[in-house]
Amino acid sequence: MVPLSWYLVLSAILFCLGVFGFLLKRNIITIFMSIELMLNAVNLSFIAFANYWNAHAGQKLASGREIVGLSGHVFVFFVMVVAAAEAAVGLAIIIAVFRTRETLNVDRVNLLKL
Amino acid sequence: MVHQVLFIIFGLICVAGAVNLLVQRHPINSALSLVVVMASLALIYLLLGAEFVAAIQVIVYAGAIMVLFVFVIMLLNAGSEERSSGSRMALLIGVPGVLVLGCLIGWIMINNNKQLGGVSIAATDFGETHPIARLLFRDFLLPFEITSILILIAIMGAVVLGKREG
Amino acid sequence: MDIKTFIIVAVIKIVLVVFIMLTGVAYTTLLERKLVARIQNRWGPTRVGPFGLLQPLADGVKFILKEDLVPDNVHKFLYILSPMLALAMSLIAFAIIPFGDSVTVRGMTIPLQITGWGGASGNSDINIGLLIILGATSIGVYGIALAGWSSNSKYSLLGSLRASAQMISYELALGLSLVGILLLSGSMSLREIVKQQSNTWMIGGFNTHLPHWYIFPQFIAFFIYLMAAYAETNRIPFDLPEAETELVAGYHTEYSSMKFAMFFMAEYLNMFTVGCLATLLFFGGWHGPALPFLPPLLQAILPLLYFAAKVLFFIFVYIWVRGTLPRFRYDQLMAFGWKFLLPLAIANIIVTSFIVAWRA
Amino acid sequence: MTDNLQLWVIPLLPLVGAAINGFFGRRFKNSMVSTIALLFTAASFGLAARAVMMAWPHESGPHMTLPHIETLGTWIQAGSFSAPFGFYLDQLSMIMVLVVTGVGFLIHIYAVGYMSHEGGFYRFFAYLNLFMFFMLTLVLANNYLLMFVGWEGVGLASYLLIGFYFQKNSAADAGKKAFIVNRIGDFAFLIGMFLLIQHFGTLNYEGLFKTIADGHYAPEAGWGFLTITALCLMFGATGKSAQVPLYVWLPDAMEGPTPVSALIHAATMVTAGIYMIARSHAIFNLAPHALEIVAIIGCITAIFAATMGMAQTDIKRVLAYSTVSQLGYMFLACGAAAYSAAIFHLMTHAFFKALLFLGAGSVIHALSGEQDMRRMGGLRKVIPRTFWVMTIATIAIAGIPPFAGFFSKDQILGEVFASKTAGPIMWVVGVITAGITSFYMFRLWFMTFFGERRPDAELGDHHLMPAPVAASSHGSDDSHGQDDHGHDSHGTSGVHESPWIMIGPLVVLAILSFIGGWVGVPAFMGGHNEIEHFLAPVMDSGSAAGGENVPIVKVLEFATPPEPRPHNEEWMLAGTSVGAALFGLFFAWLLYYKSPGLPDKITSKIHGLYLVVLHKYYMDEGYGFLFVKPLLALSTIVFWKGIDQSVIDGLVNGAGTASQGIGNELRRMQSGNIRSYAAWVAFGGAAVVAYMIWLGVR
Repeated sequence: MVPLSWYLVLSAILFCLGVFGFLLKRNIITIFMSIELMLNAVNLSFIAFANYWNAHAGQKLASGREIVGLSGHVFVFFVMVVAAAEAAVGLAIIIAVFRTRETLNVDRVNLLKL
Repeated sequence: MVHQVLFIIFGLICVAGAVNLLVQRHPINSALSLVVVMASLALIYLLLGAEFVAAIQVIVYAGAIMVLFVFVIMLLNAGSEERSSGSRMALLIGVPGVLVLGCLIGWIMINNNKQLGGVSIAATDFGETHPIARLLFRDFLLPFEITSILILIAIMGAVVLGKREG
Repeated sequence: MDIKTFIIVAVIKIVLVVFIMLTGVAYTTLLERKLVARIQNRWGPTRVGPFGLLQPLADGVKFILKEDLVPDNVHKFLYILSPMLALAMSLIAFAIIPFGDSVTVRGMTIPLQITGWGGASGNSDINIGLLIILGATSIGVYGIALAGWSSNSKYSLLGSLRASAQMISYELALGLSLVGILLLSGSMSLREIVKQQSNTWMIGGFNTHLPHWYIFPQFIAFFIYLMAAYAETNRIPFDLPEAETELVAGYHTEYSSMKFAMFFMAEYLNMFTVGCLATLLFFGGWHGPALPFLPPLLQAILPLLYFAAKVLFFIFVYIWVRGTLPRFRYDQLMAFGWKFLLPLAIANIIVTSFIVAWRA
Repeated sequence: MTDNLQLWVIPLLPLVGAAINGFFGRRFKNSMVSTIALLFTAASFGLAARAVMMAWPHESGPHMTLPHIETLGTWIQAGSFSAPFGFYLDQLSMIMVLVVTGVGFLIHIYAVGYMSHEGGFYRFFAYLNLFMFFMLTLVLANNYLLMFVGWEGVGLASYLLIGFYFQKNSAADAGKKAFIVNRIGDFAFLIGMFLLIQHFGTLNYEGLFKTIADGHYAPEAGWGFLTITALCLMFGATGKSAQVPLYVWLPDAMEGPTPVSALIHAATMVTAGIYMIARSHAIFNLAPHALEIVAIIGCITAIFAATMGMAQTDIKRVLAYSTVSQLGYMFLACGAAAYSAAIFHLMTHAFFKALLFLGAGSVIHALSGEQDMRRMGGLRKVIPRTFWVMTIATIAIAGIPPFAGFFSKDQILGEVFASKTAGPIMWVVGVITAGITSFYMFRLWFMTFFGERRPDAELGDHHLMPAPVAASSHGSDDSHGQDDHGHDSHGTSGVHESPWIMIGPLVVLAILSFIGGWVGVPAFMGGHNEIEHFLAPVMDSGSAAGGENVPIVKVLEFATPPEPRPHNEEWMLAGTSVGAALFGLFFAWLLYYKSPGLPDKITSKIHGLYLVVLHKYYMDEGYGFLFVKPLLALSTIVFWKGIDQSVIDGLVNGAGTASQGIGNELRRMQSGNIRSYAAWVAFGGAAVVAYMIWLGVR
């Protein structure tokens, strides 16, 4: 029996670390990874909540809507899809940038054109 | 009890991996530490009873996306990043902002610990394939199809970008 | 059984499986050398032991005794990590694979599967076993990729680039080819799938005495699976990552002694994994004609024998192909994977799903 | 017998034609264009005829209950008020729709011949069909709002068609003038509608009139609400059907091609006002003062326009003024609460005035664009067909039995004489007007068709046509500039009879304006006034749509005499009007046929008065001085220089400079460095979370 808040705190920590990565890293690829990290953190909280609600599935909310268990899963899938698409396009962009700029340092890619 | 111990272990591994992602200077190390994070996240999903998502996490994230990252790193033969101070803003505003953010969220969670209650490996059919499939292909069919469109577009974009001009 | 006994039993099983597998790998190398030799009208190893039966042992000793040299300017950590990773991942797959139904020891039903959980309610199983195997194989890519990159040599890098690209590409075809089976069986649990292949095909009430194997409805899927599996295991005709004529030995050029042996074992273990999977998914696993005239002990282990026989058949096919087929060109490889196998797999899925929907 | 007449199709067909011609006509050949236009107009005529046939009341009771209402759906829904897309067919709209489609169709045919040499052929027919659409909407609408749509639409169409020769300044100005003057009337109409909404909450005829009928309103003695409403509506009508004081646009509207003048500015559009008043008779009946004012206005218009018509030398302008004065007649009839008489006259007038215009057009066509009557003459022999139809029309309008004009005019005069709101004085004026009418009409007739041909009579030589007027702002004298049909210079050689495609409609109209009046043969002549009886259910029932009839006496006690008038009196009245007509004929014959020199002498005698009449009582100049100049000054000084340039431009420029300045400051943030962007995002996220927590804590 793990408190839900633990999962949420963990996901918060991971998310913040991801943001830190985005802020502090210079390498585009690493920045991308930080984004992936953030997405994962969100996924974690999704799953945790899915589990949480699944325990209460079938009951009524205060707003009168019935609780659907494990619908959090679906969002996890969508997040994964988005991550995959993002990785595909983003890495292609990175390669294009590298071709023209010969660098992966975002501080050197600060003109809004290639 | 066992769960808590396991959770703490894997959670610590997660955080360690994430921190390692930050401190490592070489992108490939960061990538690998991210893989570690994802793998241990998959295990945490298992703790939550979400087997399917765990497997997918391993296959898609660790197995496909991160491989792609590593592949690109190898392709561009990216060296370790050089120190360059491109933006003071990131330090002046971003870092405190993120700190505040994290502290606030954590504070809320800890405060509402009681109300939130706890979770354990849920009912047997929680993470199984059938209910999820039912959810995906019945209740959320349209978004699902739309995501497939999204993927298609992403593929095309990647191809277009990847082509050498001309 | 309670958690403690489970762990003990599991440990025993793990030891057994690993031992058997590694020995199997060792002797598979011998088998391969012999067979290829026969195909090429040679004798193969004959000196060490009768018919060279001790040759693998000698090889092993050689590997262990050989100097383990680490070149300069390699990324040390990864250089050491990657072979372990490769081997570990290819071993993990066996944690899921059921080798047989179960045996009863001292009133305790023990499923012949490391992660199997023999309960009062029959043999339970990880209900996403297939996915886990796929995940393990996909993680296995890291071993090869990192090996090539970390050893800081252009041959290795090229080899590993090829390898990872090839494995990523063919993973798709592999996974998609299995979807057909999943559609038919409606489960991802290997035990479940095997269980469904136990009896024979009934066509409109008429009992064709064909066994109820999924190879028959899914022969296209099987073909795709075979091709993709060869590519996954970097075997001829898809062994470009280690094409000695082009890049000395591909990703493990810089490796020697035990590290090289690990890659070697990983490759052969992957062959085993693929064979086991094919057996389980397409060829009815450990099911086979019951032979009542045999002595009871033999009766007891008959399923295991069937399983082993089927797997070995695949290994034989592997070696046979290696002995007979030339190597693809890289562009041919990619074109084959993306432009032929993938569409074919998708078409197969579509047709199968229509049939399933129609029958439902 | 279906219940649904698909009334909505009737207006829609011309719209389709207009759309096709308007969008693709440029590429079509003329034949194609005209085919399309005629086809759709004929179709809508056929449909209208069918509808009327099906809805026609029989002795065995009507096929369907009239008024027959078809609602397509809600158009505007605002609170309790709702205006549907509804169509309304009763005896009144039957007549109107038949007149509009029928005459419109004939004029379409005519126009094919008349415009055949013109540029912008497709444009012309597109506009014409558009006009048909709006006119039919106006006539068939089942609520004032939809009617107003048609009302504005016909205004637009007439604007487009008056300005058809938009290269000519005078034409463009005339178009603008017509539009603006109409706007004034429309404004009053709008106010009237607002009053109705505010008071009754609806604009649907049936609802409105039913409430009025059931409300058992007593006729308002003083200046009550209904009177004000009625006056607003009336003012709107004066705008549309060219009554004093808003008649000034109609003469200038003659800048348009002649078929347009015939269709819009004689037969159909200008009668919209009459239709509107007749339609809302339930209101007018309860507002005697309003009726009186209507009568007075009609009276004044009739006599004024007639006198002006006497002095005009442009053939089309003569007709224009006669149109105005005939409309004045109809107004007078409305004022006398003799709506059916007004509608009757509307119908006959549609026939013979369209005929007159088309005939004039044919004359102009024959003379290759000559419009000044002083250059005509002796055309009887040259274009006999036109001569004969013109003759019929002239007699008809002059009101000589048994032609159409006589009956309607006589009925009007009779009603006026007996009516309490109009009275004998107005009857006298009406009779005088009748005399003047026949005078100037026969003047036109003689000047055009008799005497010797004088194609090269020099104009503006002496006081008869002073120079400033010869080059008058309306420029109709040189309108053959645009009416030129590409013949050689006008004169003996160019004179030619019009083709049959133009003569055909003329003949039909001639027949109509001969027999058209027989539907209204009054009782004392042994006929029994069918049209009155036909319209009776609409007019006499207190509400056109309210089922039960409020007793006429109660509603119309002041309007129609309780007891039928004695026959000898009727004979007397009729005789008088006929006498006046013959009197006018005699004078015209005397002045313009017997001794053509006489007019100059007379005019030189009463030169001042003549000039006043010639300048149309200086109405335009007066309006210009009273309204146009002050308005121009106001808009130039206050609105343009004051508000537009200083305030609005100031605002715009200020906004521009302000955003520039802000942008200059904000530009620093956009360093192009994603990490600083991310920093801002993180900061914002933190802020949001903090805010939400603060909300939660509070």
